[in-house]
Amino acid sequence: MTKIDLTTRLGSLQLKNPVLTASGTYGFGEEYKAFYDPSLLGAITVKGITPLPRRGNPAPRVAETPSGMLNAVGLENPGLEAFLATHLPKLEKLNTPVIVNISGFSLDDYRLLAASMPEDSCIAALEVNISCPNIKGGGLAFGTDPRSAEEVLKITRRHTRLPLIAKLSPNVTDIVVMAKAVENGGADIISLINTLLGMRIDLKTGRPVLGNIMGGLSGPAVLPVAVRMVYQVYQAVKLPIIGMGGISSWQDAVEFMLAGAAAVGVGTANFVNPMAPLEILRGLETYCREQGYGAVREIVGLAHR
Amino acid sequence: MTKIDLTTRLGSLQLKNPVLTASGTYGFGEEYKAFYDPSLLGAITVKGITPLPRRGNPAPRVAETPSGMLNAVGLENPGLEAFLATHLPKLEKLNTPVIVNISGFSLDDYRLLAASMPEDSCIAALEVNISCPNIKGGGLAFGTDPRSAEEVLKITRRHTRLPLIAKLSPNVTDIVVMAKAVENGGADIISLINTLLGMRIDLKTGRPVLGNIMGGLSGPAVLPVAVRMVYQVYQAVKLPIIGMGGISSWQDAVEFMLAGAAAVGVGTANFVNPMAPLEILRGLETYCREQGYGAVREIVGLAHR
Amino acid sequence: MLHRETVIENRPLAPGSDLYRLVLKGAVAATAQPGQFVHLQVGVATDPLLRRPISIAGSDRAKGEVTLFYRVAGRGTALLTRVRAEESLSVIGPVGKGFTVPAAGELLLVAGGIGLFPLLALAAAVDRSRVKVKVLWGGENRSFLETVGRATLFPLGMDYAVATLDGSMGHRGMVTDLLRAELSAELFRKGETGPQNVAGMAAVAGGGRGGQRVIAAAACGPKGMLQAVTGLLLHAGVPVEVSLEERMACGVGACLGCACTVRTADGALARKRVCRDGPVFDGKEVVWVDQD
Amino acid sequence: MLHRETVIENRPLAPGSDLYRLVLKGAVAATAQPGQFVHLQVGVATDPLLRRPISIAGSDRAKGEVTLFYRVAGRGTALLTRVRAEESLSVIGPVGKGFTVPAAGELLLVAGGIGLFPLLALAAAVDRSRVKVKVLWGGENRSFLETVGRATLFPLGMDYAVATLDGSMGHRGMVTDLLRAELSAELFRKGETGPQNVAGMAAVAGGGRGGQRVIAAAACGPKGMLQAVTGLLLHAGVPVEVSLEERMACGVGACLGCACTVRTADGALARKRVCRDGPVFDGKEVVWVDQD
Ligand SMILES: Cc1cc2nc3c(=O)[nH]c(=O)nc-3n(C[C@H](O)[C@H](O)[C@H](O)COP(=O)(O)OP(=O)(O)OC[C@H]3O[C@@H](n4cnc5c(N)ncnc54)[C@H](O)[C@@H]3O)c2cc1C
Ligand SMILES: Cc1cc2nc3c(=O)[nH]c(=O)nc-3n(C[C@H](O)[C@H](O)[C@H](O)COP(=O)(O)OP(=O)(O)OC[C@H]3O[C@@H](n4cnc5c(N)ncnc54)[C@H](O)[C@@H]3O)c2cc1C
Ligand SMILES: Cc1cc2nc3c(=O)[nH]c(=O)nc-3n(C[C@H](O)[C@H](O)[C@H](O)COP(=O)(O)O)c2cc1C
Ligand SMILES: Cc1cc2nc3c(=O)[nH]c(=O)nc-3n(C[C@H](O)[C@H](O)[C@H](O)COP(=O)(O)O)c2cc1C
Ligand code: FES
Ligand code: FES
Repeated sequence: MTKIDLTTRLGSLQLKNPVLTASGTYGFGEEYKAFYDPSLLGAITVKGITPLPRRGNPAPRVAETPSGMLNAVGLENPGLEAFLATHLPKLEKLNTPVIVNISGFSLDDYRLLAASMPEDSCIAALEVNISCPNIKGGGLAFGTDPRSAEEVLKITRRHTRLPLIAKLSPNVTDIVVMAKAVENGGADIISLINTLLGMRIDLKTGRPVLGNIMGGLSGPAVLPVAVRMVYQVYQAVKLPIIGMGGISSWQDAVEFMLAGAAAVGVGTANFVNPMAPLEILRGLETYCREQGYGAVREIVGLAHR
Repeated sequence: MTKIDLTTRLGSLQLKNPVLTASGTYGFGEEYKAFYDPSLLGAITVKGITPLPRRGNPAPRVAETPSGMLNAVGLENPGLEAFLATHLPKLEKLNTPVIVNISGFSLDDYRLLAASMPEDSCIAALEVNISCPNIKGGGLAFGTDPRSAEEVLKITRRHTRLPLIAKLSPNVTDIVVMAKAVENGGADIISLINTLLGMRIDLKTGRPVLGNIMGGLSGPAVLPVAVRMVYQVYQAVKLPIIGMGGISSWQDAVEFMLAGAAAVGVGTANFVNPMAPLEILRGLETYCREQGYGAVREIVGLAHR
Repeated sequence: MLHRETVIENRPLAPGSDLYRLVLKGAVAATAQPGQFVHLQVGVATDPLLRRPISIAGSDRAKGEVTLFYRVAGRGTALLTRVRAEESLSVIGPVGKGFTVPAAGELLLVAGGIGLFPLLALAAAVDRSRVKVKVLWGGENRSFLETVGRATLFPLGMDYAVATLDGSMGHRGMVTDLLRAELSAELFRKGETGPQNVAGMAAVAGGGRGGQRVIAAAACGPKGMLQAVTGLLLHAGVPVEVSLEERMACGVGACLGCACTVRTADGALARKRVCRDGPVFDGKEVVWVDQD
Repeated sequence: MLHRETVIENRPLAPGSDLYRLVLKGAVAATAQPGQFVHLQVGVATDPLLRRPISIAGSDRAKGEVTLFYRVAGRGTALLTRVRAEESLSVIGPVGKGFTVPAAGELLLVAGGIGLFPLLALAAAVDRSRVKVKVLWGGENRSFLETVGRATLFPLGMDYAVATLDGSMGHRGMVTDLLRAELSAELFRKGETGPQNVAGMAAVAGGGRGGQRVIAAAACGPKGMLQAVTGLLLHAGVPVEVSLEERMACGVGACLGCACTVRTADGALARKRVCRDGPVFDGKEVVWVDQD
């Protein structure tokens, strides 16, 4: 059997393979250790960190939808200090590159988070989650206004030498405008998509299902929207793309890569099938072998021929 | 058994019940006659009409997605003249209010379409589809720019006395801004959502599945996004709302009505279950009876309590 | 047109095969015409969402049964295999415009792979005492042709010839080779030099008679094959009806999802709906390479 | 922790009932603890998408079998009923933190409706020669209690009392009435005037003994009932463990979807994950009305 080169280069970030986990769906890497060794993956992305600890939203926080789910966890996380003191040492032991998702409600938050993440640890990159509301800027999400998005990237860039992944929100009129904004801001990599804003109403109570009323839609239902955005962004900017949104099988992963993703993130699928990331990795390898590609990176963007 | 009042008032448009069909999913009302009498519905909405006939996009035009489908029909339609000469007389015989969906690529198109629709026929209202690209305005969809959207409504308003339904595209950062724009433009009613922009790639060919590359996502997958938008628009504008997007069962219809829709449109569900609109109507009636409502309009917006 | 039909049988044609026979009892049989299809709901949940079109391969009005054959192609047909006898299925049908059934003369049925299925219904509908039917059938290999043929064509006592790509059964090559041989007389009259690289094919196909014949043809199979077959037949002056496939949503003509392009009598291009205006079209109107 | 388990049985408890017994054979039984649950995949397609949590009601290590009971509540459990014996299911489990198994004294099991199921596992785990177990169980009506009870509790020869909302079986009222009667001695000591509007309940419940008892309690049921039960028990000085329910996605602690609120030892509010930090929590730490 020919050996397939699975390595992936995302700007300055070199990974042993292109299968990552999506932030918020993989805790801090501990939970899925019971199923397989996380170091088999290209990298793992941990839950969004904010400067201070957050208790997040009241229950219910999740609701099922056709081929998808809504979540309104509300960025529950231990906060920067506890992350560095408690979680980082444990992550270190997983022996795998870690992408830390940072989430802020002001430019100061992002500055602080970027400046505080060690550059000589298992942290391989920072993923800048710009989907949160900009509290000081009127509550509109950073991720829906190109100027704010650019600023977030700029300030983050100034305070760390770690590779920066800008994570885009799909809740915008034109994803390409946002991609260009974060490119201008100094992002090294773009990841997309975050969740689509949605809600459900409980017929029993007549009230919104989620404690927070609205939540983020993820899972297979959003896949066609995500593939479209990857395809559009690939055509418009030069930055490497981490594609995600509903990826559950290796076939889905191949779709994203053909559309232009150099790596893929597995999110909601972990909940359904904890082995999904590994199965996707094996499937990608087999696909390349059967199609006669020596390296998985050869298929990136082929749908644009 | 108590009789439930199913009548619905959408501004000046009074309907015998709140269940409509969604444009493009019900042809010109002929196809579903084999299954039931279309006059049982509140109204039927016909395929989008353009000034000139259009052959639409090459095949494949549809693709399945998890709990949804993509379509890229490309507004195939017989054009205004043939619509008036051939289809309208047949529609007249269905004995049911008809909503004509009008689609343009310039303000002139909309003006012509509005001015040409008779005001004394079975046509009960015009649904202004603003999701098409504004060819003269640089190709951006009318429906993603509030100013163009407002203009389309204004010009349409000036050329017809028929009630005007503005059909909003969900592919925008802020649906409320668009709703306010069409309200300012003179819309009487708002319908939402049109399809989400998506795509898929065929693993066999490595190329986009659809002949048109991208297409519109509809079906149950989009329901949570649609419910969210109805909920947001209900809070922000006074106009009555026709809710649609993934409605397949009476439970879905109740969700939309609780969120603020005064009527519902059934689209993709027709393809799966041709009897869906009727079953939804009966389900709404039973729901009201069991919950002790005398009129279906009492439940509109209850989730906002 | 929307029925719940009872599943009488739903079984692979051979142990482990991905080809299934599905027999349904209900209202469809009463009006089914050869070339029509049914639009089946394969699941109970919203994924997979859409119905699946399957040709009616046979119908028994007395028993009220239709027979379908399907190949497991993806998730929808895979789900369909799980339906058990005595359960019921939601069926839209019969739908579509079927084949013209000739009253006399010769009928050539040209099939590629599972394209055989709708032609079986046509074969059963003709009065074989007045119409001479011959089937030309191409498939990937012997295993496929034998599995399907034993369950369908072979026991019918009908004249047929087969071709396989790998030569494991019948002529090694394509069904167009068989057709060219079959039509050698007609093609010769039209000035074609006769079958190339199919030496001896006339004999294989049992064709090549000299006399003038009144032939009609019907074909179903992959698009490329249909195009070639139609080209040959029309060139030989033989009218042909083809059954097209296209991805479908509604199956009843409402969504315009299943468009194909035809050239109308006045030479203009027009779109037709495969589900309602077809799936059977006059071969000479079909525009094979889709135009914008 | 991810297993394919073979379905040994999947049948309604009585003909036409929406309550099912599901017996699975595989690796889960070997390590299952009372109060733990399994996270089951109910379908093959992406709708319904998520797994469903079901409590382990019993396990037989020797046979390698766990027994679950479920009620058809919606689409997921409806799909589950279609799985046949000898098929296999994808199971994550056993998951969660279960009940403390007392070594001696008395154990009160307080159940509301299908909240009985996880308590059955606890009842089976205690050494009944050293622990006196009593079950207090409330349900909507006789039909529910009999259907479930006959298949589970009644044949165990365990002390129990039941209450129904409609009075069709046992005490007419709530399980809290039974509990108040059962705890009358303890509550009396604490200065409560004793059971109100449940005249004679002490006798019905078989409680009301005067001597001091070493009691522990475990409870499962709807949230409102759990809150009331916990209040009573803590007031009576009886420690109680409660099994909570919350909507779940991952079931293994990774998504933070199943949050509940607890008051930690230092009085601060904190979120816990029902799936991993629970589903069993110390009654005194649970904050019943969720806070922002
Ligand atoms: C009028 C008509 C009659 C048919 N009759 C039969 C029959 O008698 N027996 C039979 O086995 N099959 C028949 N088919 C084909 C059958 O409908 C498809 O194989 C089936 O829908 C595939 O569903 P699936 O979920 O298993 O596969 P999917 O997962 O949906 O698709 C599997 C693969 O097939 C491709 N595909 C799916 N549907 C179509 C289509 N309509 N056209 C072209 N490519 C497609 C997909 O792109 C994919 O690559 C017929 C199709 C039509 C339009
Ligand atoms: C730890 C745990 C153990 C459980 N053990 C059992 C058991 O042993 N037997 C049993 O029958 N059930 C048990 N349940 C409940 C069971 O998981 C749900 O009934 C099931 O998931 C419903 O799925 P469905 O698709 O049938 O219903 P759905 O269609 O998903 O929902 C039906 C209704 O139930 C509500 N609902 C769904 N899930 C939950 C939830 N987790 N909490 C509150 N409301 C919900 C929905 O809002 C809806 O109104 C347990 C739940 C948990 C969290
Ligand atoms: C429960 C849950 C929590 C999430 N938390 C975060 C988060 O903290 N930061 C972030 O950038 N994205 C978060 N996401 C978004 C995912 O990382 C991912 O972008 C999205 O879910 C789409 O991928 P999927 O469909 O594969 O899940 C979360 C998603 C889910 C389902
Ligand atoms: C095949 C197809 C064709 C459509 N054509 C039109 C159209 O011509 N004009 C329009 O405004 N909307 C059109 N739509 C959008 C629907 O009217 C509806 O807004 C959308 O599909 C969401 O509803 P659903 O999920 O119930 O289908 C079309 C949708 C489909 C699936
Ligand atoms: S499938 Fe809808 S028109 Fe043919
Ligand atoms: S369900 Fe995911 S953390 Fe509990």
